[in-house]
Amino acid sequence: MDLEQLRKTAAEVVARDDVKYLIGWKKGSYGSRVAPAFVEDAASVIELIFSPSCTANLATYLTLVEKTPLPRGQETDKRKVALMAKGCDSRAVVQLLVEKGIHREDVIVIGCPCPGMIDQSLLAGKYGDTEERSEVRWNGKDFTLVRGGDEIEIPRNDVLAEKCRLCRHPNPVISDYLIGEAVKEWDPAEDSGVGELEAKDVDGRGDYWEGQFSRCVRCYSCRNVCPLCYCQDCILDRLNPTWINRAVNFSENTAFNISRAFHLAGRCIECGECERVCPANIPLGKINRKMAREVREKYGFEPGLDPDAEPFQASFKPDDPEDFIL
Amino acid sequence: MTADNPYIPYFATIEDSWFETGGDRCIKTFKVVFDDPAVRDSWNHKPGQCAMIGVLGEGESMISISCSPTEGKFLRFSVMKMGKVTQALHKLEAGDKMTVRGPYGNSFPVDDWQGKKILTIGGGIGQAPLRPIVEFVKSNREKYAGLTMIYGARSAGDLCFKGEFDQMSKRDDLSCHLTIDIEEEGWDHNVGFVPQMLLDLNPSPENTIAVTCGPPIMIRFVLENLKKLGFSDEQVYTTLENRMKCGIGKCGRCNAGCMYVCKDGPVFSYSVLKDIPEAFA
Amino acid sequence: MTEKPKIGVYVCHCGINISATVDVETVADYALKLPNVEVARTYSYMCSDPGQVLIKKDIKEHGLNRVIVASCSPRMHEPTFRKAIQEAGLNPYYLEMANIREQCSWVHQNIDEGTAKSKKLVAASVAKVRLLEALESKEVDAEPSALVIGAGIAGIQAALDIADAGFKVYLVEKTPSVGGRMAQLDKTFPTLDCSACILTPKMVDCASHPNIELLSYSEVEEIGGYIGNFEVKVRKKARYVDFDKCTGCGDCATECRVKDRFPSEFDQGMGKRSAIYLPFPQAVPAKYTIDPEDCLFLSKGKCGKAPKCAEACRPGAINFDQVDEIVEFKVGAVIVATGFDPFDASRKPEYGYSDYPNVITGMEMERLVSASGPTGGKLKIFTGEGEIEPKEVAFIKCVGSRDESVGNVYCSRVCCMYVAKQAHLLRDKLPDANIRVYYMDVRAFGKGFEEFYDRVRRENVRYIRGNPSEIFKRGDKLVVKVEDTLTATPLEDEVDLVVLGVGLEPRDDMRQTMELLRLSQSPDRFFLEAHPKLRPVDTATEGVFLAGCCQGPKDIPDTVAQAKGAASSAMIPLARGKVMISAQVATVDESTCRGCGFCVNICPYKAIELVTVNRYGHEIEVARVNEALCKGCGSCSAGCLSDSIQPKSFRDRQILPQIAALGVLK
Amino acid sequence: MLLNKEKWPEFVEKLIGKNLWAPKLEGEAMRFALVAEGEEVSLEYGNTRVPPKGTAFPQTETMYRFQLGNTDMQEPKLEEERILLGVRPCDARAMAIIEKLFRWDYDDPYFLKRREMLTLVGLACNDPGLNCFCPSVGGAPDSAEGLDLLMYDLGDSFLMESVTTKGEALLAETKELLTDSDADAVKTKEKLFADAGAKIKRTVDHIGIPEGLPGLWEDPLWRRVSASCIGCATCTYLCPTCHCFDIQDEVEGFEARRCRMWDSCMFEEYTLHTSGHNTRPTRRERTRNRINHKYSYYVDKFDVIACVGCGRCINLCPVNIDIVEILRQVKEELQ
Amino acid sequence: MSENYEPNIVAFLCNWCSYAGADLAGTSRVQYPANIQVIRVMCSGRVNPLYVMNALQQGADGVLVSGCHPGDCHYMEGNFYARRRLGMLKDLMEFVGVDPRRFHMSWVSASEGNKWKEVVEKTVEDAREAGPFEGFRRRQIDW
Repeated sequence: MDLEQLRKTAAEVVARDDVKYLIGWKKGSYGSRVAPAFVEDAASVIELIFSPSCTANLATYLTLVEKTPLPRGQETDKRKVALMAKGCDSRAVVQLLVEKGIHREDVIVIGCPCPGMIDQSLLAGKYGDTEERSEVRWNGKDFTLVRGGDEIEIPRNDVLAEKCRLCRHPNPVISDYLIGEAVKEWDPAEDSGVGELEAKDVDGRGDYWEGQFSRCVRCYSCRNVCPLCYCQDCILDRLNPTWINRAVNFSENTAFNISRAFHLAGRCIECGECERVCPANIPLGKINRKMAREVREKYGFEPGLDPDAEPFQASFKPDDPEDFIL
Repeated sequence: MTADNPYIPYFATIEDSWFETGGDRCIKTFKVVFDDPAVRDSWNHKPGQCAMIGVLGEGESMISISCSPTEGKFLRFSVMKMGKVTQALHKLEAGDKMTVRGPYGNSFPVDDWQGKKILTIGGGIGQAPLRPIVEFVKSNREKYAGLTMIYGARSAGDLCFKGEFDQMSKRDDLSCHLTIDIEEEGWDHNVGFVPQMLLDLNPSPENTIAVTCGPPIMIRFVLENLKKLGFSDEQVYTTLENRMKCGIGKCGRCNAGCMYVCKDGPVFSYSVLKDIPEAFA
Repeated sequence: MTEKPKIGVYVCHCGINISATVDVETVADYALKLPNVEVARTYSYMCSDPGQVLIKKDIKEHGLNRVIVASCSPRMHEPTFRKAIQEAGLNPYYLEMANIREQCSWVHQNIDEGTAKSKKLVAASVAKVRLLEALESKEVDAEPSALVIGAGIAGIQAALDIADAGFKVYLVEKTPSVGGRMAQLDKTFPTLDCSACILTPKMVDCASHPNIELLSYSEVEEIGGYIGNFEVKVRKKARYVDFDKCTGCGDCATECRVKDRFPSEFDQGMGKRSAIYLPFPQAVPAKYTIDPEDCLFLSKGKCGKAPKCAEACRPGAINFDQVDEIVEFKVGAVIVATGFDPFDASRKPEYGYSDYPNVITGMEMERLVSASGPTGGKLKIFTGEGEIEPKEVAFIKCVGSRDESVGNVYCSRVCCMYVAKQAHLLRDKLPDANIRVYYMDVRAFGKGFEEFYDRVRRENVRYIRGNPSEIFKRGDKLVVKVEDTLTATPLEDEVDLVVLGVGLEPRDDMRQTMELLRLSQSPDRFFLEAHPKLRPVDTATEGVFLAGCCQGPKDIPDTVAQAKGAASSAMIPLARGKVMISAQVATVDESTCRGCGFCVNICPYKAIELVTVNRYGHEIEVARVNEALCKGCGSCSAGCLSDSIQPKSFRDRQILPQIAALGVLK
Repeated sequence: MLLNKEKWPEFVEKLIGKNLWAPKLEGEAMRFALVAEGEEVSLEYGNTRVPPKGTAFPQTETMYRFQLGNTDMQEPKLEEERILLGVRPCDARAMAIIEKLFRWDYDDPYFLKRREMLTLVGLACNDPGLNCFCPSVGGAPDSAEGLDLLMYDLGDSFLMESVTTKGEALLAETKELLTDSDADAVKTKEKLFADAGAKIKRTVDHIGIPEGLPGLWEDPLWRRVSASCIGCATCTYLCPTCHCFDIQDEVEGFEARRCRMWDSCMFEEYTLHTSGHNTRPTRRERTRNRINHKYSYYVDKFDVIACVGCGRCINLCPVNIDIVEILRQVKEELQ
Repeated sequence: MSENYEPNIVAFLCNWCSYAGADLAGTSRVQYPANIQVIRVMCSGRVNPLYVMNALQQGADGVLVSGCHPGDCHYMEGNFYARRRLGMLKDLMEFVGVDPRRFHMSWVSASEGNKWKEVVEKTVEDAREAGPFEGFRRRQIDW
């Protein structure tokens, strides 16, 4: 990744009058963490980075804008928001366009072709973690961890995030600026996690998920981090009617997770954020990827690729599968 | 609310209920009596205090007690229909039961105010927490130097306690002033906003305590205007209302700055309140 | 202003229809213990006048504001009880019905099971009725015109009645001429008046009526909208003949290069016509039509040096460049009178219809005996060896009717009489012939039918009770193999001519009409009426009515009666000029709508659009429902991720408590 | 007293019959759970993701049950006595800190009864975590506050020091497995835990913060530090001192219960009034409230910072919002 | 599984086809198990797939959704949406361990009283084989 080009483009973009800010990445507070950066002026573009630690999906911030009551006479800030977007992030943008969560003219996509991101917990587990700022870089084939003057070569598959192993679209599917060159796509690995579960019988899967969902603390970070969960008022929070109780137990947790997975069917762009942020280590990605695969294979649809596509959940084909019907 | 579990409510039976106002957010007043005679006797609230009232299966809501203990062995609550709990409350009628726990929070220092003139400035449902003061002062009229009430609402139909005001306006030992926002037919009182009416009446700050409650925007202008009239911060009181769940300082949400509205409030002197960030958020 | 729900529960005995398998008293006692239930009663017939009075009285005396009737299907009596509670001053939508008859007492025999299930259904209704909302029906203007699909006798009659009442009628007929099946008939039973003689004047009337716009050789392509405001799109097929210029002289047909080459549809293929043709001499409109498949010029692009018809046509009406035309208009009501198809006798191969030319159908017989038919009314039969006048004639009844093997369990209602009539006509023409009728039963139920049947039998027509199993050829004779079931004698009857009394079947193109108007089929596959007894001409789609054989087999008087019934029903909205639109429409909670437009995509009626609103100073997009277009199906709601769009009376907050009641209460 | 590690399995075995809860690997998550087999107990856990506060303050608990239309209320039988083995000093301190709130004027019967029935056996931290900063807020890797018994891992053995009579009783019950401690052991312990303290790199200088924070009410720093917040409850649910709760009625048929469950000040609905008015409408106000509550309001009311420096909110924040970093900026603004 | 176990089935029927079909079964006095309780909705497209989850959570052992045959929907397309949504839900539920025998969908027209009986019998039989639903039933937890 050409940081010079990134920062130059960013400076150009944020200098525009019709741009509110640019959402990108900056160094985080410890280790090789990175944090979202909201860059409002050209002077701050220097903090922008793009590294294998930029695993998060920043598209979620496009719909997190808080619309608090405006004083009378004051108008909405209609300026555009610029966004650094990897392949998966750009798919979120496309899906948001399909669902009118954002409008094309309100967003500038700075496409960042993505050679694959690391999973911080894999990195920490295998190479230790440190409070000192460190950095992970791409070195062509693999990763290099730069820490306290040392450079450690790390085989790609040791720390590659699951979503990247399975990635089908590493290059931005939509962009206004493209930083660097498109990366060569790789063959997505087989989704062994989903496959293993499918191999179990239905009770086995029930037991597995009971173990997982029982741990859910309903912090809602999976929902809040999801770029496609952007309802003003989530139905799962509502009391009238009450879809799920606020109580945290296996029953309500399961209902919560089923509901969320269902709402994401045909919409999930497999950025893996829900699984990454879950403090209870629930493998939420497995459910979403399973549903994404069903949608792809049974219904021939893949969300987040075509801004003009009909939303999967709001359309049908006369020959949709119906082998399950009595 | 047993000795060892403050979360368990008492049951009270609705003796009478009536609508004060109409519309989507109508206000209904309940007159309730505790089922347990022991509770009835031991219950002792002060003007300004609140209680958690509720419907089993629906939830609880913190509502100010809108009667003065001097009125009798009953409680009154005026409830605006807003959310799940208040909607459930509105479905209750005479003979039905509600749950009550409390009384919670501090109260108006009515004893300290003896010998002073009392000025209440209310708007809409905000008159409900002021009513106990009015009633308390009325029943101890000789101990106070005066009682003036300013009360306004959007329209005549949105005024609470209309009948009581009509009664009071016949008395000469107190004065009441009603106002509505917009002119309407058959209305022979003032038209205009409460803060303006306050300015127009131009009450003297001398030996006076001003108590106000109403929508946040009204309170803000009333406070400004009281200042203009020469009221010191110590002479001005108001009550706050934040979202509450436990009522006893545990659940965490009702704080305005470091003040827990349920325990440190709901009554605040402006001299305290003005330094609390968030109080007028 | 929310009031405390005060519910009355009314459990119906329905004579013993319910009470035989549901302990109604127990159900009522149980209901009384449910939250907010003030009154629970049972009564022998809740729908009866005293039953309704009981409810109305309770509403007044107990201040009830919600009513549950546990009785039959809401599809049966929901309107009845809605009206009843409305008369007592309640909003009609404060009613919920528990279906403890069709879906309980009639389908479960065990009284414990029936009672337990009824309790749960009542509890679910209580859970829902408490949360129902008052709805107001709205009125919209109704277009004072009607569409009649099909111009057989049913369509013609309905069109004439509506037009005579002063409303505009669009009469759409698929074939080039009006008249339908009745025009093909010779005489009509039992009065024997000539079919053409009584029909032709009506055909002429409907073409010349100032209020009728006849769209012949046309098909309805699309119907949108709703009662009072249907939007219709009709395809006028190209006739390749200028409608205004054609004088109907017939010179073209005479000159046609492929003159009399093609089987005439009107003559059941027994006569021939040219590629340019008039279906039959009395056709209305009397305009020629070119069959594009038969016409050399249209199908092959070449007809000698030049098409001869065009040369022959003096007014110059032939126009090979004509294309289909789309006509659009609005109507307030629709009458479906699409008729029937005669049973295809080749589906009974044992009768050899496809194999032997002297096995014919009743419809063919009609043409054969008709003076205007292909033989000029002479009975000439081709046997294979040549033309003969039959001496031995057998009629077989119930061909394709009352026959499970071909999927038609129903009786076609007209065959008994038309067979009798044809036997009579044959007797007239062939005084010496031996005529017998093989039958299962004779159903002569109509006015003058039995008398006619008697008369025919007296005319030496033998009725033999037996259902032939086979027809085969022996020498130059046909052999009907049958058992006379009255004498239990097996027979092999040698005859010259077999007439199959084929029944009536739903039209093979009725699917199209169903999809056009969202109609349903009854088990016999004819169109389903809204109620078999009380709403026999109505359909489930408001503003759409049925007339004639599309609803089930009938004879001409019944068809005409039903057509008149459909016409008068259709005229109600036209005459009022207003229609009530359903109050049970979808509504959007704009405070939670995220403006994703899923509902806009889903709605089949284009009843939802996105609009920009101002929410606390921010411009946001939200969905909005056009209540006149919404039909309340609720598909939008189930597809709404934020649950912001909800059909009234079927809101999530009304259905979820129902689910809870059914699940939790054991 | 000393417990030789060889006797550790026996020691655990002995406690199992007494409703023993300890860090245990479930799926990939380490958390406090009921121990059925001795080998389930892990000592290699750094700390659990979810703190053990739920043993006294469950995420969801029934306050009382009732039937609709009936005035009888049944209070639940609170759980039996239990032993928590392997509680980190920070988490034990947190229990002591929130107990102050649950005793404030009204005794909270649920928390207090559950708390009373707990015996907390702590395990001092030899190897503090990446983002630990307990010494900065009044704790230490070997703080005994809130514990009944504290164990120090000395390598071959555990040094066991009772803090309360409950702890003493536990030692008495297991005394056949224990040996007396000696001066060497104490010396080793002191050395080890001085080292442990020194390993902690992250610090917060809280001097002046409680008094200063309200003065920074409108400071731009709040917008800055909350910009990337996604409004989830990870920081608060996993915080051992966060104690906010919601109360809800749940109904099934005619059966109902009133229950309370953890709530989070980071949720938008937390302060959302039914009128639509929200006293803390955006993540800026909510983040500000979280920091203020821990570092100012709580100090004002209970004279102690409501943060024990466990580092969970830093470790698990999905977007790297770092309380140490926020407090550094607060301090900077104050100076 | 207890010997006397009778599954509790909640069914969602569209008003125009399946509900009418069930009514026809009644008019024809066709007998079928009483385990099924019907909630009438206007169209199978109205059935929010989460109702199925909700019913299981609240005490149903099996759920049935029935609508018009494809192409016959009174509202033209509602059943197509229902089919897609509920097909997805079925995959999801199976994946998280809900026995597929607990959820069925069928097309029953207004004239198919006998088919309704068959559908009910199949649904009840399947739910019976699957046994009482214990999975994430609400009552089982903490109550």
